[in-house]
Amino acid sequence: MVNLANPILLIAIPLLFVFLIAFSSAFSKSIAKYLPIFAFGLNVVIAIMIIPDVLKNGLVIATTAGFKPPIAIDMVVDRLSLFLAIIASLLGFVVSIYNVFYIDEEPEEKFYALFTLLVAGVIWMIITGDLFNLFVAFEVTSIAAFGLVGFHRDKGAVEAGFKYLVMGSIGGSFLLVGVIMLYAATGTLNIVDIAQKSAELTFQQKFLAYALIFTGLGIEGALFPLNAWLPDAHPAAPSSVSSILSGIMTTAAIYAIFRITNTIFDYNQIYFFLMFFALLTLIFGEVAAFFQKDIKRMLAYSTIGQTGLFFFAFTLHSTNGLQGAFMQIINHSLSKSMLFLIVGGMIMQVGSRNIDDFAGVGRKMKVSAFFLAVGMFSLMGLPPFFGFWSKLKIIFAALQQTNILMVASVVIILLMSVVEGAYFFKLLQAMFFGKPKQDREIKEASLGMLTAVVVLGLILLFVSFYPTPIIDFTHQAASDLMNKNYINLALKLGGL
Amino acid sequence: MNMSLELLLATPFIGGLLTYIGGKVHRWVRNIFAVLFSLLTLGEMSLFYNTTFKGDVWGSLFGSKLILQTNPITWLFLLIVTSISLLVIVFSVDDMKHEEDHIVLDSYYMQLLFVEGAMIGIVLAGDLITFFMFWEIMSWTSYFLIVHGGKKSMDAGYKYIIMSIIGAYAMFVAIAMIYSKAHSLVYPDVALVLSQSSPTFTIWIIILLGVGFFVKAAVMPLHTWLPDAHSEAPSPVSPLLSGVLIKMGAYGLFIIFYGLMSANLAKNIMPSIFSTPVLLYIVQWLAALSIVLATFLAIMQEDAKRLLAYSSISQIGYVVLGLATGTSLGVAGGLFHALNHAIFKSLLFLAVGAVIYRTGTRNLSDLGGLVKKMPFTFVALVVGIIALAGVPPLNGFVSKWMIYEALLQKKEVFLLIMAFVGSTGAFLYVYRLVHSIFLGQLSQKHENVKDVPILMQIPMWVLVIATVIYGIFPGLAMDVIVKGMKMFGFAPIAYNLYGFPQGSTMGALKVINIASVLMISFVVAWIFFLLFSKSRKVSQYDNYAAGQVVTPELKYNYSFGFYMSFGRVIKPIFKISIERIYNYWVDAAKIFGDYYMRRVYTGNLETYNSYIVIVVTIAAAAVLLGGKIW
Amino acid sequence: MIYYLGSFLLIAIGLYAIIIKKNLIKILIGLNLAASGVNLLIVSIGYIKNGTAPIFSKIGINPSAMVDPIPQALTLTAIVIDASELALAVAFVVLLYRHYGTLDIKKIRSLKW
Amino acid sequence: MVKMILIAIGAPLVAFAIGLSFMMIKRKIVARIQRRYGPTIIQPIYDVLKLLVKEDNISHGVIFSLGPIIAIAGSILAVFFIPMAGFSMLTGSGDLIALLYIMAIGSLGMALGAGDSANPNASIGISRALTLMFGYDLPLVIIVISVALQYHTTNLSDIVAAQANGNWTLWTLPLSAIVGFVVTYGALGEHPFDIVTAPHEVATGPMVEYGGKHLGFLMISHAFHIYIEIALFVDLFLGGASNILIFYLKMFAVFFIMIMFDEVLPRFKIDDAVRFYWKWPTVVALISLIIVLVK
Amino acid sequence: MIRKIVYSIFLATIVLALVMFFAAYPFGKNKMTVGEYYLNNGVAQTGASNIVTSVVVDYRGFDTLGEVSVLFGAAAGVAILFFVLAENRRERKNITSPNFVVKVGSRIIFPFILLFGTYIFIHGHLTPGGGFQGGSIIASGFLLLYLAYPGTRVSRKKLSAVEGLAGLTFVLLGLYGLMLPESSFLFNFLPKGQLNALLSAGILPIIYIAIGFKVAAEFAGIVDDMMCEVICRGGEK
Repeated sequence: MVNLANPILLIAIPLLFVFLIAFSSAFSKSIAKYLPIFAFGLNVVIAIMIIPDVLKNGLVIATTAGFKPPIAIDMVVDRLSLFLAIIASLLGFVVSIYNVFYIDEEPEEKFYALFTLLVAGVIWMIITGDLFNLFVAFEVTSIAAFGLVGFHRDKGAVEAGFKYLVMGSIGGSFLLVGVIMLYAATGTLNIVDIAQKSAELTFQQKFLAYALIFTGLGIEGALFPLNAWLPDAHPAAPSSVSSILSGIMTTAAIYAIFRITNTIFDYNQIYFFLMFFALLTLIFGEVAAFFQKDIKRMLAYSTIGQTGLFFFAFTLHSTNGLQGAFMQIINHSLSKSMLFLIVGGMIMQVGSRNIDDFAGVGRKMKVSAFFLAVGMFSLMGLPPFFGFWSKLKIIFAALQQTNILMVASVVIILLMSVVEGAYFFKLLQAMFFGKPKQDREIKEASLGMLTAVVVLGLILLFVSFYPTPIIDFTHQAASDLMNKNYINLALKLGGL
Repeated sequence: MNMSLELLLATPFIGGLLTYIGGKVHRWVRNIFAVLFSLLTLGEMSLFYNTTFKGDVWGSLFGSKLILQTNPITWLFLLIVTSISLLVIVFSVDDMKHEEDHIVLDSYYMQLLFVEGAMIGIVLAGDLITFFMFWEIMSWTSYFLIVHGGKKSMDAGYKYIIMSIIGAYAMFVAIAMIYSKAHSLVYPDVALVLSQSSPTFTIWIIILLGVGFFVKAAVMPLHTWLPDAHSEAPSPVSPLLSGVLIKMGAYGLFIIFYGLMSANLAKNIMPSIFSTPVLLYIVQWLAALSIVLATFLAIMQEDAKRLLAYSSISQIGYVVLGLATGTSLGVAGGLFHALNHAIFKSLLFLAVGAVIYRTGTRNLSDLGGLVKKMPFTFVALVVGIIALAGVPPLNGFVSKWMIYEALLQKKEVFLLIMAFVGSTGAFLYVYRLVHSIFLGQLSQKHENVKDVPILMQIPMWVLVIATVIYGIFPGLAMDVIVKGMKMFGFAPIAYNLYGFPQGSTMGALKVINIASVLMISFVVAWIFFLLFSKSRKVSQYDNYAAGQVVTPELKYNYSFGFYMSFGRVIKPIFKISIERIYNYWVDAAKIFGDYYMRRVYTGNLETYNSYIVIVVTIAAAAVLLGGKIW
Repeated sequence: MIYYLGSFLLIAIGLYAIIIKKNLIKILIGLNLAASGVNLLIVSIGYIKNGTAPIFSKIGINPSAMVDPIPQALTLTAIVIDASELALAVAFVVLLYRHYGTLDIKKIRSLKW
Repeated sequence: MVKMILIAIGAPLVAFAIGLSFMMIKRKIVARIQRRYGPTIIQPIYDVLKLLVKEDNISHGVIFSLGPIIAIAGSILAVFFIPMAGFSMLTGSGDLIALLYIMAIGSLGMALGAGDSANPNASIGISRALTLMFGYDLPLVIIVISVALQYHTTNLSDIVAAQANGNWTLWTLPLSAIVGFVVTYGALGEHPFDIVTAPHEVATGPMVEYGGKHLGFLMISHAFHIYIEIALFVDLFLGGASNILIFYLKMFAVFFIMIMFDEVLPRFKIDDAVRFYWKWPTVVALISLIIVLVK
Repeated sequence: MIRKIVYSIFLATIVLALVMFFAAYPFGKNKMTVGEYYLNNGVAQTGASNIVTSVVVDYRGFDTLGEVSVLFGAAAGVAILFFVLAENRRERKNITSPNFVVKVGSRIIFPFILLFGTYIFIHGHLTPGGGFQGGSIIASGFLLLYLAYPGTRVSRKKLSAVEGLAGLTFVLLGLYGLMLPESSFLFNFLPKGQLNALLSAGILPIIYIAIGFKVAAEFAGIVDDMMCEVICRGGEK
């Protein structure tokens, strides 16, 4: 019988639904609305069914075409990729519900197809075990995102979409060159296999390939200075798409960098090199966010900042640092996507993206505003929300290495947290206590949209107040990554 | 019994939620819930009188245990927190009635209880994570309370929360540094680590933690949030902020100075001045500067709550000054002053709040003559200002006296002089307060003002009684303080119920004698006074005015710029404004940040693409140079 | 070897066009040039001296004389991806022209900071 | 027990008598300095009695009436904390530091009453009085600390005892004594620090609305006040006294010298007064304090 | 000008670095590892004589699924960008009148183009070529048709159904592999047949046919969208 706990289903089912949407749109337009919900609902179920296997073995490998990994493409799920996949599926599910009530612009069926494709691509990037397949997944995600960013077809959307497309294409080319260089060096494309075969290469030989891959993924992953498309593209997209873009897509690209760095290019110099990127990303993201007048643009810059933060934690190259990074990823994904969803609902009511117009909205849209506050607090790292635990972990991990550089980094991080607090509180304050400007009737967002928000919010609250399982899980995931269990287990289970 | 620490901590939080839900039912359900739960908290708290628990583990995080503990010192602070919170909630019931929006009120009570719970958490914490966690919760919940006050309060709250976050992150760094050494943040472990680490490390820890506490305690130069926040907050919130919240900073200082650093540690790792470790000596100086400068500022205020807010900075200076002396007497004085200040400052804020409730203004020059309309409030305010000014026989006097004695014993005379000056300055501004609000000409628009409702009076009466009792029987508080301080390694000080025999102090004090003699002389003088012919009450306009006819239309009261001539004397001091310095730097940083944003995110795709190429070029160059770029 | 150099040059020229050229269409051409360069690079990697196409049109062809099939497969994929991106990019350019009335990249910067 | 009650009743009376006698002497001496004949020596007693027995008393309210009462009560309280001619009285219940505060009770009470009159002159007077108080408090505190450090006690009786056998503080800390003398001017509101009451400007300031028995009480309270300030100076610097006569003589000497300077000096503006006190007296007192510290 | 020089130097640096890297892997040298495996075992394992096809559709079939998705995404993206609301849409008509030769020639060539394209993707597992190539050829036929007759209408619904159906075929074929004991996506479950026969290589030709249809439909769709952008965008500017 079919073993449903197969990671490949995480990709295959959304893709199936993508084509189903295309097919069904020939007959009925309204079916397309609801198909993504089923797709990602199934995905969530499957992801949850994979959990026991992963917990037992530490790694699950799914083959394609009936061949062992180096011969054919494989999907590899370990703890880290599993939880990212769960988050992605979950976000896909929740945002699909939201979409049903949010998208009211033609051509809807294309939107739903692309949206499903986007999330599928993200999951794909997360669980693939093959380097070229990663490039394909990268392109799937990008293409879907390009189309979705331009969805509104207005001036800003088109400009943002085009910028994103050009930068993304350059990134794709660089990524491909990097992958090909590795292929030229090793003759294989499987990540684990490359890791094995490239072990004898010197660091200098590998470095250019790494730099190209890093650049390609870094463009998608919003690392400074490769992230200039992001503050344009995230606000221009429909809010539900922004939520996926900010919440999980950049994270998935960063994950890919994690994975490749950790398995193939695990050198101390690299981490040192990456730390500068991380800190610059953090600084520029947060500082830029402070100056924004456009609420979605602010959130987008904040995404850059958060990315810098968890990327920094990754570059610490210690179990604790990685654990902090993973916790921060969970925090950021849940909070930021929730924020975008809420803000989307608010923009619908307010009719503007200017922060000044949001004065007093919090009093009218109470549920939304409440969860907005929760999400922002969590992002700022205020207790008792989950962001606090992750920030705590990151700082602890950073200060475990007592050198002046680390202390300086920590100071930067905390200063940037202050900046973050400054702009979030500015917004919250206006929203809850400001005088509403116009007489426009502002109502609470529709029930369906709220459902999505509340689901995410409750999950966030749950992990905030009961973080122990997540902490344990991320700790395991982090030590897996540190001990290179990905390679070891893949070798053991995959029979490479 | 072990469970009940957690219960004590949980009660306000649960109560807050229930209160919020209760508000959906009816506003009285909400009010009763709020009062009941704060009462319940107070009751639970009282069970811990004179008890000590070390280490009630309630969880663990990253390998560090989370611990709740209690001892008499924490009990003292618990007393402050729970009692003032209760009174504030009772006061709020009527005071906040004008707010029509139900949700706002529901969340207001919820936040009040949350702040209370957070502060209980801070006090009960037995490890730094718990401490820090509740510290942050306190910051943001109190922020929401502050911004309930309207437009201006938003800026004030913003300043408050930003400074709080900065302070909190300074603490955060320190905590993380400790954790990286100890992998446990339970106080004894931390103390052990501090005693074994290099002095530089320890000093940095103290400085970083100290910055966090200084922000919250509003010790100069980190005080700039306080005058705005305390004055713009809703009337019932101000006492909570001034009376209780800033005491958390004082508690934190007590914990680092005497809980985390063992008694001799500070002396061993740094040189001493006047037998005080340098760091503590600096703290003392900052506190003394706070006392004097804040007093000057308070004298010049035109706004009743702002005046009281500056006075809070000044008074918390005494607390910190006492705590930093390091002698039994000084620390006991500091702790006692924390309690006393909580009592009388809450009393004052409530009284001023009552006036605002009835008149709608807190501008001193708009008020006057209210003694005839609001006698109860007047009495409360007078008792409060007498205590604040440190005049015997009320409570403010005893604690100040203890601090003076401690300083004198240590021969820290310059600090002592500053403390004295601040105290005399207090006469000026407290008189200003009572004069401009209650004495003098009653303006026409306040003809119909009544005294406040009974629910608002009760808290004031309770505080008046507490002021008198702790003033005349300082031994009541000293029981707790001395017992608690013994646990932190302090030598006991000689005291009795009525004061201090000469022994551990340079002079003796017996407040009950002062009080009784004063009462007797007062009664005698009064009787003597009554012996003579009765006096005839005349209208307030029946005045000597050098021939001018005084009519109600005339603004006759002298209340604006009351100490203008004194202002001319201290003008040079105000040329330097700490706030202006901060603003300058913030603006500079903003301009700087904006400038660079405009050069990085130009909106030009060419530029963006060239970034990508540059990154790759750097990598390529690195390869070509043989990896020598790093 | 000339294939390698040719592909590098194509990539470089493409990038040069992307950075220096102001016209949107030229930028797209640059993109495509770079992509073609990459594709050429991929195919060149798989080449073996005197190799034949990896097709067993007759039984008994010696596999060792064939070129690497993987790069060819990868190129196939890459070409399609490039084509897709180009199609989308062209669509964007059309819309951009409609909104801004220009193809000058310097004038299309309503989103900044 | 009986002795205690006797002291309790006697001390205020004696203090009042001394204070009143100084008031009487002052007017006479001042007149002589100004080459006037001056009133009869018991004129102040006439004044007080006249005021007290006045039939028509005007009051602006309860607080207004309470002002003089608190003023007297505070003054009497202070009397008990200053050792008088060998009696230490309540010095065991409150030391020098407490005394500084206790001395303020009377003034504050009066300020409270005066403020209730709603007369701007009164308010201005109080504003000035408090400002002046703030002014002289700084040097006063410094010299009090110097003395306390000199004898390692804040108990006034002990300080007096330590000065036995002519070992006065005046000789050991002459600078402090001088400052103390200057401070006493301000504390008593004598020239050049009489801007508080300045009759020509603010019509006797705080007392402007007081009349009748209220003003009488205030005059009584002033008598106490003179006693307290000068007795404190004597106790601190002139070694107190073992019997009432010597005590009186010492006080008289101090008072006499004060008046001699008093009437020839002009009047300070209030801000100038504060500036004055915060300049030279403070510096001198600090020098003295440092000398004590170094010793 | 400086800018141009600077970036030329930058790009030269990159090229130099690439050259340095590839100097270690000279052109034309055998460095296959996995590739060799394919060459040696490909025929036996997949039954396709074109090893590239066996790699594209079987060994790395998952890449191809991605590729198809990318193309689909691009088509959908173009459709989104060029979307015109029905009420704004203008009637399609021949806005230009192409040359007579084109008109007639296209009528003659069109069926042959279709046939050729079909041939290409049906023989994808035997000869060079396959679904993408064949699909593109078919789409070029549509392009020709549009050039000759700008008013031509292709039913978007049908195109959509075709591409959806083709995609579904691909995914469902893949998913069927999961139900088999091997439990592997895209498992080649059909008999391999005889080498070089049309009906060989199991599911490979089926997938390639599906891909062919899909690519043809998508490219045709893109072309249609672009034509529409020119022709049927009405009053709005």
